[in-house]
Amino acid sequence: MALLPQFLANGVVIGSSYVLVALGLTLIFGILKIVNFAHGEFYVLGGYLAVLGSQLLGFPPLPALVLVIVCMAAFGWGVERFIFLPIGKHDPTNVIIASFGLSILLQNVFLKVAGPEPMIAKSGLPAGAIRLGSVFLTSERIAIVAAAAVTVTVLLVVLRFTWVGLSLRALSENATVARISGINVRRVAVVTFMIGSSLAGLSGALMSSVFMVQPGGGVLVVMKAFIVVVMAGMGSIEGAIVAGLGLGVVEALVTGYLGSEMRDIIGFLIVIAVLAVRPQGLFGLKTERS
Amino acid sequence: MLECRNVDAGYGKVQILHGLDFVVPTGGLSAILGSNGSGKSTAMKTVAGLVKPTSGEILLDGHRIDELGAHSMAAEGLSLVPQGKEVLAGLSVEENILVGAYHRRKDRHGVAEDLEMVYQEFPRLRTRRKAAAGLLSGGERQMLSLGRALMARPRMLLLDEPSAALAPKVVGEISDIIRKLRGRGLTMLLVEQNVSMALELADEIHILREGRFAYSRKNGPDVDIEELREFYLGKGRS
Amino acid sequence: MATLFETAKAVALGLSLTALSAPAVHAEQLKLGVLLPLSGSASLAGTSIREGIEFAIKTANEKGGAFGEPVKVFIEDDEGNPTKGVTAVRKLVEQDGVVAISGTYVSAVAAAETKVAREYKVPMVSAGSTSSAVTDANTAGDPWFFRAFPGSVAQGRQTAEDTLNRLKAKKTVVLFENSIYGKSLADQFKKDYEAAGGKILSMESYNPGEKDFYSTLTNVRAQAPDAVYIAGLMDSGAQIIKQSGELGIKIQIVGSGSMMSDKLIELAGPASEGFAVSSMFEPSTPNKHGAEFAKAFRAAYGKDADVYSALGYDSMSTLIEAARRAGKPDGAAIRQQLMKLGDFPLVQGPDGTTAKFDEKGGVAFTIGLAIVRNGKRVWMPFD
Amino acid sequence: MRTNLSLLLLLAILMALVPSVLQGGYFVNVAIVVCIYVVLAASLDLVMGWTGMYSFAHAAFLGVGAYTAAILGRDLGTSFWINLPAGTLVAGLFGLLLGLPSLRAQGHFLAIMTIAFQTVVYLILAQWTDFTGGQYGISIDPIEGFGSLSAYFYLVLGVTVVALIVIRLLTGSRFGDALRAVRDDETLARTIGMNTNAIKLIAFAISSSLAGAAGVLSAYHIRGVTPDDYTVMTSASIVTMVVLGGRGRFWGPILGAALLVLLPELLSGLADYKHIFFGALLIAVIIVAPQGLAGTLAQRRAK
Repeated sequence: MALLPQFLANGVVIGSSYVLVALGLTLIFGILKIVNFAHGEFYVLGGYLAVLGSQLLGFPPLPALVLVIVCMAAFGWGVERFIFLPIGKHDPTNVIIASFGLSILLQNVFLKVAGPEPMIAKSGLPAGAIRLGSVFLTSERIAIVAAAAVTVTVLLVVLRFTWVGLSLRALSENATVARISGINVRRVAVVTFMIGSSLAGLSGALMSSVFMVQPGGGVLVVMKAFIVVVMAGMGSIEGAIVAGLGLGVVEALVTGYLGSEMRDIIGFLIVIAVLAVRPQGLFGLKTERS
Repeated sequence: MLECRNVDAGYGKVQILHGLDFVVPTGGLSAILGSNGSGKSTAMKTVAGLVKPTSGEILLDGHRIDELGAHSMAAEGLSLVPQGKEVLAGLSVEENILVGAYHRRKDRHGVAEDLEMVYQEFPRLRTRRKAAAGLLSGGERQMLSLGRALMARPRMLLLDEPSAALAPKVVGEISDIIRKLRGRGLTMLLVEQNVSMALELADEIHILREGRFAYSRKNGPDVDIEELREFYLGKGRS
Repeated sequence: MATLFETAKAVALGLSLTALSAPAVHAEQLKLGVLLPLSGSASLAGTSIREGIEFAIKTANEKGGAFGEPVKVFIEDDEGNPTKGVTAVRKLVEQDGVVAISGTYVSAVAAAETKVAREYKVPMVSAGSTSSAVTDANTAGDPWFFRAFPGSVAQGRQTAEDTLNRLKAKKTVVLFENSIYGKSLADQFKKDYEAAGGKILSMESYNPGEKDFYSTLTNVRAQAPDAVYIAGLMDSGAQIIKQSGELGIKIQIVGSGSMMSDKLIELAGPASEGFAVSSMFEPSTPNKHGAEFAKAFRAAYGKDADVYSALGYDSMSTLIEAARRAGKPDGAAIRQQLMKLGDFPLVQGPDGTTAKFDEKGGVAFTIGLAIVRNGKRVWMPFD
Repeated sequence: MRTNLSLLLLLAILMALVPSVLQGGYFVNVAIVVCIYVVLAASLDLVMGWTGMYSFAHAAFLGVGAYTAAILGRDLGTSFWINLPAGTLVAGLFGLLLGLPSLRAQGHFLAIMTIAFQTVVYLILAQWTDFTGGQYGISIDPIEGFGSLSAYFYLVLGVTVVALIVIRLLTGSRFGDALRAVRDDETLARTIGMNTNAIKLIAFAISSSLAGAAGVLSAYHIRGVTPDDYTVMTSASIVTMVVLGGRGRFWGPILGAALLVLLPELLSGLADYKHIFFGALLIAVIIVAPQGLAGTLAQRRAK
């Protein structure tokens, strides 16, 4: 039991990273009903942009993050405009396949441009371990938890208390009602995609100083993010917090007490169990369908 | 005020409306009656901008609106009140009402005023303002849709089957509200299956059959109800 | 993005290779195949190995190629996947007409590929696959799969002895990647370490691509071992070393053969101090042939050779040498010569190491120990 | 329907000429892989195209079939002729297991559950070393009498044709109508008295048992099994084949599978850029032919 505090701390840090990655995915998923398989590559791209900003251009941390967010928003605009808009509403599987294609494309572009070796971004934060009682952490890991908390708060405030937020939520509920209420659905779709990819890039950038950036690094990340989003219920930010932190803590405890072989098996078994009991996810509203 | 000139519309290659032609004068209330599959909901969607006409023109106060798209209609003064089931189920009642004022969100003061006005008009919505709209009864949802439409400060309302799936008593309440709104000078286009409601409210009655008007006449004491029913059911001559 | 430059260089090199071999289509031209994972998760190793292989071809062609013609090489990406690998072997042999193959890196894929290659009477020389299981599958005295460096049995044994005797660690925790590579090394290490009197406190696997080891390392710290042995690839190794440092774990960390590189030191930072690897090659090797290779490689690529480029180089040069001695582009003949290559020097291993393949197709030489001291790789000589 | 089947037989006869016309094992090898993926894609289409349920777990059944054959061969020494039906059956039973959540979850939720199922199966194959051989996998001996590649190809081709005929007969029967009814409007199907749960379960079971048969074929082809052949990426590729070819059409998945197996071979001249090109092509085809190639072709013809 002496190790429990450290396991919990590990779980909260990793869980916060899951929450961060899941936010962008759940927005795009919940509002536009687009399953973006390439979200993990967006995350990796954010990491590479952070390396570019912090190492090659020598930016301080905050301007480097701004660079990541601006570039990722522009990238999201392009992807929405040239891939998802032409596909339209035909069929959700087509969207999945197209984003699968995008994922392969991006992974191999990364491999070509940046090479297969991992890279690491400079966070500018003080290095070395911080000891809190029996718990060891680093300032970079604490920054992940803080960044997740800030991002979630900002996102919730925007969604709950601003007109932009209202328009996003209206579209996620009922596109027709949103349109006749004067909401330009096209513009909202673009904005959502830009926000979603910025969030993916932001989380990739933050994580790139703790973990490393590699061309194929997005595959596992997107899997975890999907688990969180679906367990949470599509589009539910509150759900993503609970599911993300919950998954992180469960994984840390399983790794700590049962061994890491069991971790992924148990994670996925929990997903199956949750969805078997609540097919709409933990926080999904079971609304009628016409 | 609203003028449809020879409008054709449909989905993909399937044409539903054939040469729809009618006028709703300012302050007037026209009703389009039709059974299931007659094309009346397509007619409503076309006027509201949700379906683009393949030919013909739609004019509001003399200028064309058929190329604007649904999200611009609110700013033009045209508000659609969809059927009661069409609400933002996961959002609160108040958010549902507020979203109707989206195009004039910069007018903070006016929006707050109108919200108060809607609550006065529909006190039941005030008591449930924090509840999720998906939990409301059918009648309450219909009122919510009306409230949201009013938030746009429309000059004209498009009412899509306000009586659908409602108990007779509630239908009466809705009729009263429509009459009251008309009293304030709102122009209206009503699409209905409920013949008696239309007869009670409308100045002019059109019957839609297979995408064409089979009957168009001024409403009044001289309307032969039997004849009208025959047209509605598809037995009459056109 | 420094690699952009490197890629450009590699492409240029590749182009010059093609230019050299332009007067193609000659019955007596030596055509060799290369199978490597060049995309997917194993591409990190595959790309480095390819550089060594390409350098071997360049060197050989500068010295006149084989049979008076430049050696022609066909590279196929097997993506680290057995199904793709099996198809690729057939393509190399039938479409491209290769008579011998250097490949591949992932042991499970190498095992599948060599079954097919053998049917064509095409010998294969491992380009990095370490698991001894692949050479053990050879019939004794009749090998078709060769490995010009010690397999997982010898590597695991050497690491176990070094950890116990040279690094003086009596209690060790083993972390291994859940792949044939990681598992075969970990199993062998455990066996020999315990046989030599050491104590294994626990064995724990992790999945390839795993990034967070905090919980695992928290347990490691609680067990208070003298050392941690990591059997896996460089990227996970760097994470484990870095995170051990963050958790304040100050114990000896020992890695598997392919981990030692400047990149690892860069990624893991100060925590890599003291990190040790049983290594078959370092640029500062006492092996004279190896030192020459290291110098020439540096001149050509502008960076130090590593274990991967060295074993890629050895794999391809042994094949070309065997073909030269065979005197004709014929798989069976090349294999005969491979089995008699005992005087051909390798760049890996101690000075005087040669490609003396045993009856199972393996090569035995003493594996050295490389340690990080003051942020630099230091070579503890072979003993 | 009759034209479809006769066209299929014609195609099979043409395929049978591959070893003699295109001399060499490489083409035969590619033809074998095409056949295996044709069975996979066509069987997945029973669930995806005909019944309208997403599944990203098809490679799990491929793996279950392959491992059943390998484990039976290792422990009981059974031959291919026992292992093929056994692999088919065991995969079918696993399919029933995955079918259960499909009774409740739909759409994206079902997709995630199937991904979870797929991953759990993969992890068990990779980590239960005593039973599955773990990362080392299990080696398989060639089938007696089918040692040569072209002989084995004829065997694979035979199984493929039988599987396709089964699928064609099923979808053309009243059972096919039932599948479509579930896809188009499940509530309606239930109201008119269909046991939609049973229909979905049977669809899953048949689809996965055919995938299991493909697994046995692929295991004997590679002469062994290792877990990395049965990942979610393989599943995603099979889904891609179905969508690209055209869902709910007999020729759709066949076309998709053939194309996606052949394309990387044709693209290998592009070397390092082949995956980038492949990804871009996938996006382009989805934009240009959203109903899949077979769907778009059929539409062109209808015009």
